[in-house]
Amino acid sequence: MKREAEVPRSALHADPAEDARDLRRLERTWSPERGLWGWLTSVDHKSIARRYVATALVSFVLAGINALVMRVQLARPESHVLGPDAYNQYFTTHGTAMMFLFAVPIMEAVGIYFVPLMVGTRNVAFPRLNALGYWTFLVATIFLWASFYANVGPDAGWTAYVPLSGPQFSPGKRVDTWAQMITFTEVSALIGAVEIITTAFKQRAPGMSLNRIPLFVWAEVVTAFMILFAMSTIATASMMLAMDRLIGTHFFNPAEGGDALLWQHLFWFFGHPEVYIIFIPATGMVSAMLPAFTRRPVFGYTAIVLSLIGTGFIGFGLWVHHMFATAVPWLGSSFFTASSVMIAVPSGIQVLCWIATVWDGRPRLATPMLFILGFLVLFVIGGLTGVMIASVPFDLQMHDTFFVVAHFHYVLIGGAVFPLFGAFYYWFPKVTGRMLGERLGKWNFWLFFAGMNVTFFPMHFLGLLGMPRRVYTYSPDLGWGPLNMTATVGAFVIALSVLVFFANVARSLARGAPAGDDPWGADSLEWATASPPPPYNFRYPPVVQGRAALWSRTPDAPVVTGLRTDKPEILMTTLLDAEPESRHVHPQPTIWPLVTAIGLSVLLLSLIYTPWGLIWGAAAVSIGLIGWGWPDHHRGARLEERG
Amino acid sequence: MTRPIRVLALALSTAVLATTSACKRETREFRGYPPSANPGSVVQDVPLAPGPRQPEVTARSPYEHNAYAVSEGKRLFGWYNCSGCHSHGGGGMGPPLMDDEWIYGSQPENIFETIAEGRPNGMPAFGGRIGNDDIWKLVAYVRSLSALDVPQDVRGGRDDHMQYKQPEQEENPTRPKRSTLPPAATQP
Amino acid sequence: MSAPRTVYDASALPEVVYGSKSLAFWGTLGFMVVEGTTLAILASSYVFLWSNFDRWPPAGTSPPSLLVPTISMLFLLASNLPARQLAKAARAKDLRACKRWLVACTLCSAGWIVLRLLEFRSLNTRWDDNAYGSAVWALAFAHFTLLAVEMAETLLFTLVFLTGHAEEKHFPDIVDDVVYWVFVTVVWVPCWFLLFVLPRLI
Amino acid sequence: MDDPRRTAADLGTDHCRRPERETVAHPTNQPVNNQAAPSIDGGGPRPSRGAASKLLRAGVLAAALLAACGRPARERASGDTKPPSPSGLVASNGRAVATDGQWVRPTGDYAGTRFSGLDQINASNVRGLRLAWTFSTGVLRGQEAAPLYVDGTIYVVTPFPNLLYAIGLDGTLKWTYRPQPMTAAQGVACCDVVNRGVVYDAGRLFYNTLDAQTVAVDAATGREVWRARVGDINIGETVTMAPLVVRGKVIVGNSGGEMGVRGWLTALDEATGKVAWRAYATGPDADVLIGPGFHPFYPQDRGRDLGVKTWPGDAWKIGGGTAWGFLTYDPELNLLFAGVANPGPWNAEARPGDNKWTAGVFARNPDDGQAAWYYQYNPHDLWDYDGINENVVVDLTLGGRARKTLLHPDRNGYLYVMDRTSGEVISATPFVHLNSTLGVDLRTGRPTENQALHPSTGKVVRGICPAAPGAKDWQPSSWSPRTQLLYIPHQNLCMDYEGVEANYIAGTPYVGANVKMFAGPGGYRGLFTAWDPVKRRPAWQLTERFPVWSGALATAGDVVFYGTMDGFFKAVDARTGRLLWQFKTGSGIISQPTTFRGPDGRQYVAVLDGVGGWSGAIVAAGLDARDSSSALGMINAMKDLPQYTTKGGSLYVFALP
Repeated sequence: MKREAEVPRSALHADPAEDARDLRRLERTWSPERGLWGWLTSVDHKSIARRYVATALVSFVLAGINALVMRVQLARPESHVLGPDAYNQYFTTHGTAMMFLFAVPIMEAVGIYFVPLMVGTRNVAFPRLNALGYWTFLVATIFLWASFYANVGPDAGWTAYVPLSGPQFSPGKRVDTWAQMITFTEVSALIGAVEIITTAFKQRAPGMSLNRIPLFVWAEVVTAFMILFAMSTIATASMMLAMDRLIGTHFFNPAEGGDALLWQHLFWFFGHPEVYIIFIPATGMVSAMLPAFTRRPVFGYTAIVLSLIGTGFIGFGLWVHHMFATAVPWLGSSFFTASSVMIAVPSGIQVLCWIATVWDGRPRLATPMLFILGFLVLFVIGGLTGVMIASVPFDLQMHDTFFVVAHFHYVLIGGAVFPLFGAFYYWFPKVTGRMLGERLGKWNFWLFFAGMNVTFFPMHFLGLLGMPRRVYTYSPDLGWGPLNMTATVGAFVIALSVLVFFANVARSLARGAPAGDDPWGADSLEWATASPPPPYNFRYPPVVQGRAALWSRTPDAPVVTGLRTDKPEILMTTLLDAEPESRHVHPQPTIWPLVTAIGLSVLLLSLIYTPWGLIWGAAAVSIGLIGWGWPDHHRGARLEERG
Repeated sequence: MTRPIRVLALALSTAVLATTSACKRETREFRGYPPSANPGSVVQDVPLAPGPRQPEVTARSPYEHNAYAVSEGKRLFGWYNCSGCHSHGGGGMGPPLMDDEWIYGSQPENIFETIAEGRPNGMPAFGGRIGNDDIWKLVAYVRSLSALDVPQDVRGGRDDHMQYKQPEQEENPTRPKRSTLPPAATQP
Repeated sequence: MSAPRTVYDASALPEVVYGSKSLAFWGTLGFMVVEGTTLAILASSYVFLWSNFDRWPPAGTSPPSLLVPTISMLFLLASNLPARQLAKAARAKDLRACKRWLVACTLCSAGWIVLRLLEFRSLNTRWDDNAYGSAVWALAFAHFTLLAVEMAETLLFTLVFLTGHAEEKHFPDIVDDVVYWVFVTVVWVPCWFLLFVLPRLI
Repeated sequence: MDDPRRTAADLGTDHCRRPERETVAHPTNQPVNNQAAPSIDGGGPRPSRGAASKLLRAGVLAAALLAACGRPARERASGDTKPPSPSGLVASNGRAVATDGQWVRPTGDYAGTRFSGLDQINASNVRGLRLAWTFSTGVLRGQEAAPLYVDGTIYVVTPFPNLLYAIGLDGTLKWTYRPQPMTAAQGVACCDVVNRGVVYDAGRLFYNTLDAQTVAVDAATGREVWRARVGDINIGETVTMAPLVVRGKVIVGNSGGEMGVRGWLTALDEATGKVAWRAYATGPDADVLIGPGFHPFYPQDRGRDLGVKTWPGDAWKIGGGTAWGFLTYDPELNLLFAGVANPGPWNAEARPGDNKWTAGVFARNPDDGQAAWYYQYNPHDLWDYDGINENVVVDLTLGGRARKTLLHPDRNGYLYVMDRTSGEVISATPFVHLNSTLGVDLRTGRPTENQALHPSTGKVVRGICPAAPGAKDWQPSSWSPRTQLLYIPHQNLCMDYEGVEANYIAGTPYVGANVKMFAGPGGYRGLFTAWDPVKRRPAWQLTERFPVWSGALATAGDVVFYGTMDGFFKAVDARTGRLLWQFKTGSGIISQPTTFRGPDGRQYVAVLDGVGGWSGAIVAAGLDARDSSSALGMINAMKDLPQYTTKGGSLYVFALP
């Protein structure tokens, strides 16, 4: 305590030499170690988020290739590109990877990257856990794709309905890989959610009271809360499925009192909020981007926040509309029809607020803005078909047809992938320091927009004509050929647009225009630091003076000083008003999350083969956790017993 | 940054591939052997004597390591009423199949012959009624009942039925004892 | 950009804070939500499956014994007394008292584990008997893993403290550990009621 | 009401003790004889009927004697009622076999009482009963047969391969007959390869082989006289029952209700083996031998071609309704009572409707097979409740009225007292714990189903009592006219039942159910009940660890014999049920004990050991108890049997020293 004064702290130094020394010390404290070891031990939220995004994009591309192969198979009747068995694996892996390995993680990853930056802090709340989350996610990704290419790909649909996915009708290990993969990714998603909530609640820059939190952060927080409940549910359900398959429990065996509908309830209690888990961060991205391209704050901040929270709540109240075709009581069906229609209200409010923003602003049609507009169009179409199939009689007719496929691709691609691509264009300069090309960006958008509609709009008609989903081929006399061929052509257009995107990325990384700190003239804090941001994000924790942090910033940029520079310290603030409260020393880079993730992999993978895996895996995980928890004194001080 | 990713990805995928080593276990042959491969003359009618031996069935069991075939075998075991006599391995009108006594031999080709040609003490000849391919699936399933050479990850889990026995994947392998002759062979 | 100005000097802020001020508390809270949801889902499944049976436990399955589970549940609740003392000691930054109560708590948690293992036997069913057995075991086992995690954590702290590796930042961690302790023990009460009492009442 | 019976029994004993000294029947018997004799002897011309009138007179005498033994004195004195049990000691062709102390058919007499008038072994001396000798049959499967005794020779038939032994009273083997049945028949025998016995008539022995042949063998030499194939194992038909020879016909029924056969009852000419008639249990009236003389008591059994109409489509062609139980016969009414087994498959969803004429009983004229009446115990049977259990022909006084009745302990757990002239159910009383039905509606004759236990495909129904083998399976009961009690060997089993899809493949099982049986309330699996059909309650009841799968034998010595599956041959007091004597045999007992008097004047008791049958298949066929659905689910209730007994197959003959 008495040495307190000698502790190096960040301070505003008049002396440039002292200032530079201080900066170097700060840099050393926060930078990861060098080389492979540094890469494996890094706990920096930005590098972890980049890995998340990269890994998720790999799944996006691979799952997209799956989709292309399926479209080739379906382009003509009685085609034999894929057999029925391969087709089952293709569509299951496509759906599973797109949902669990691409959409949810990439939305969380963007949050892990930008929530700390937007709230003006130096790292996420639990950086080691964050690393663990990524490693488990990586294992899950490798596991799913390796299984798929080794012909152990899951083949019971991404919903894995029992009894099809049960031990009797899915022999072998295909569904086990699915169930364990789900458990893995949910561990990672849950970790991410805890990170984001805690970061947004306790690490906000001073002055960023609740009503000044950027809408994107709000969206991520609401999503994180939904993840806490939804992902726990699906992880529990997938464990139950795995137990039914591996140790002979009877959760889903009707003959012993189990219930196949229990699976559907649990799955959709997760599965419907899942849609919002993907969609809400996307709306957050839209709200984050709009001000930069309309030159005005988003209209109706409070309404949007309330509708985000409302969506979060109602999202849990309408899962049964996926189950209208089962023996749900009519009263229940009516209730869930009502709540399904009700969820259109908060979404509608958001859409109206965005339209008002665009209306009132001075829109600039840069690529991100194009994606936003594309999103508005596509999402409205998807939302309308959603309201259609929320009505029981129509749903019974359309259940399990391509109409449903068309609907959810409009919602998911239109509602999430379009904003996401917009966000790529928007934030790429911040992450890499270079702008993405506008010309290729326009190509990217228009190809995507056209391809998307050419692919999925005909599917509405295919559904109305009675084409079921998940069939590997169809007979020529059903007359589904031309529409399917159209859809296939559209799919290749989408693939082309994604290629254009990657070409754009490659080109930009090589010789893109340097971005500068704030190329868009945007309003939130991530633009207040360098591009790419330094390991410590902000030299001094910024202080926020208004809802649009940068636009309301006075020229002399108020900051917080006094954090130590020889230790990775961050500033903690109060939950409501973000008053400074304490300083927190963040953990050092460490290998233990990786060791723990490997232990977890041993646990979850060996469980597929033997119940003893629980023992081996628990031992392996324990090793990781003991290493993790054991104090590391190289900068800490042991306590001496007093007296 | 990319090199370590590649190294890690390679290492992990090798590990995963090694543990799953799945190709044989997971393949699903929907067509099976061409029907012409059925040696039709094996067929015998039910009052059966072990008639003229067929030229040895040359093909070895193709399905011992294939989970899907074993589960198909299980389905066929019910469909062809094998379960009517042998229950779910414990026996009844017919001898048990999950124990260590194999009256007519425990090798896949023995079991194939038993199913195809029948056995004198009441085992009907199913040759010609069931395709050879399906018989091989039945053989694989029958052997999985006592876990003979059929790996655990290939054997079936619990059924969506009343639990009448442990799932096959929880059975311990039972080494075949020397065969005991059926009562009829020793009839006074 | 013009020169920033200091509006707040954080150097006087404390480094060690307790309760909802500490980050670990929020992490613990998050995982309590996750684990609570898991238990709630398993409990809902238990109730959902119940509706498939005329009798619960189903005919042919004897109901679980009441003695050991009740003793176990009461012991779980009673174990909050030493845990409370531990939290008090940690707040007071009393190293000696912390060591003493950490040992006591580790012993308590070992007691849980032993009692729970006995409790599995008094369920009078197996997980692969029927859906009832599966539901009962799933809930009991899921909670068992929480107990095991809490025991492991307490044991780790005990070892850290007894081997002289303790740092000041560990005191709030212990307080969070006790928060989790309370969660783990109290959350069992409704589960106990559901598994052992409610089937007898209905 | 109660006293006279006791007196009657005493009097009866008196007569039976010295039957050889009786030269003239009791005068009050004359009307009886006059009535009985023509009906026995009546009917159309039969090739075998070369009997002389002197023999006829001997037969009449014999009938009178037996009637005197079993008949209450007051009734006799009043002369207004018939003897309680028509004579069993009259050959079908009217010739008398040696009337004294013989045992010529498994049921003892035509009435199926299994009552022996011998009283040398009685409640006071039975504890001195000693093993005289044993004889190994050399076959180690379930021995369900009854040893016969005719003129100094014991005849025993074994399970497959159905060897027939003639053994002298000193235990020496006289001859062996080997029918060489097809070995493949073993594969279509549902519940062990048993045989329930051989029947003697007029110097010949008649029995069925497992591969559905009926053979006639010369009793003196063991030479085959004729052989008739009555069924086809390729469609799953076997024959396990003991035939009944009545009025020159050998009546045979098939087995295979679990194999999708179509049940029938066939009469073969006693002399030649030619088929005289065949009555199917399902199909058009012409096939079922329903004609103008058919007058069922209950309206639901009236109508044309109900054997087709109460089935969906052609399901009746594979609808079961076999006839593998013991047949009884009332010479006075000239009616044959033949139980009909369960409909197939077990899974009742495959056969909506009442499924006539299964799971019931037919009264038929043995001469032409024409049905007189029919009663269905279990319309649209759900649980494999066969109707084949014996119908014991007994006359009772009920509510002050003398009734010609049948006593029938059904698998469904009710003891039916029926009017054998009309098929009316007089009473139906549960004799075991049951919940599958809620009672029998005497107005409609239908049992009230317990809807809560109604099975369907893919659904598991738990705790159904009684289980598929019923409250009582084939094991025959015995009626003592002295105690007026029916001694029922039976079981206390319940089951879990899951309907599954059933596929019909000729020659393979057609069941469609997964079953798991277990002991009913109380935990014991076997019961031996002395039932009072008048008071409709048990006089006493004994419990046994395993199902009592052997027949019962009551004697005039007021001793009742039965065997247990753990290998005890027991003698109990007919009035109290007190255990008087027991003997541990080599294997469990599931056969039918008999008793007879040898030329040396000593009374012998004979029984076969050799556990097996449905309940003992775990031992006899070496089933694997890890699969609790084995043996149609029976194994789950019998897992511990191998700890108590092993395979066997020996004849034990006991006598007082």
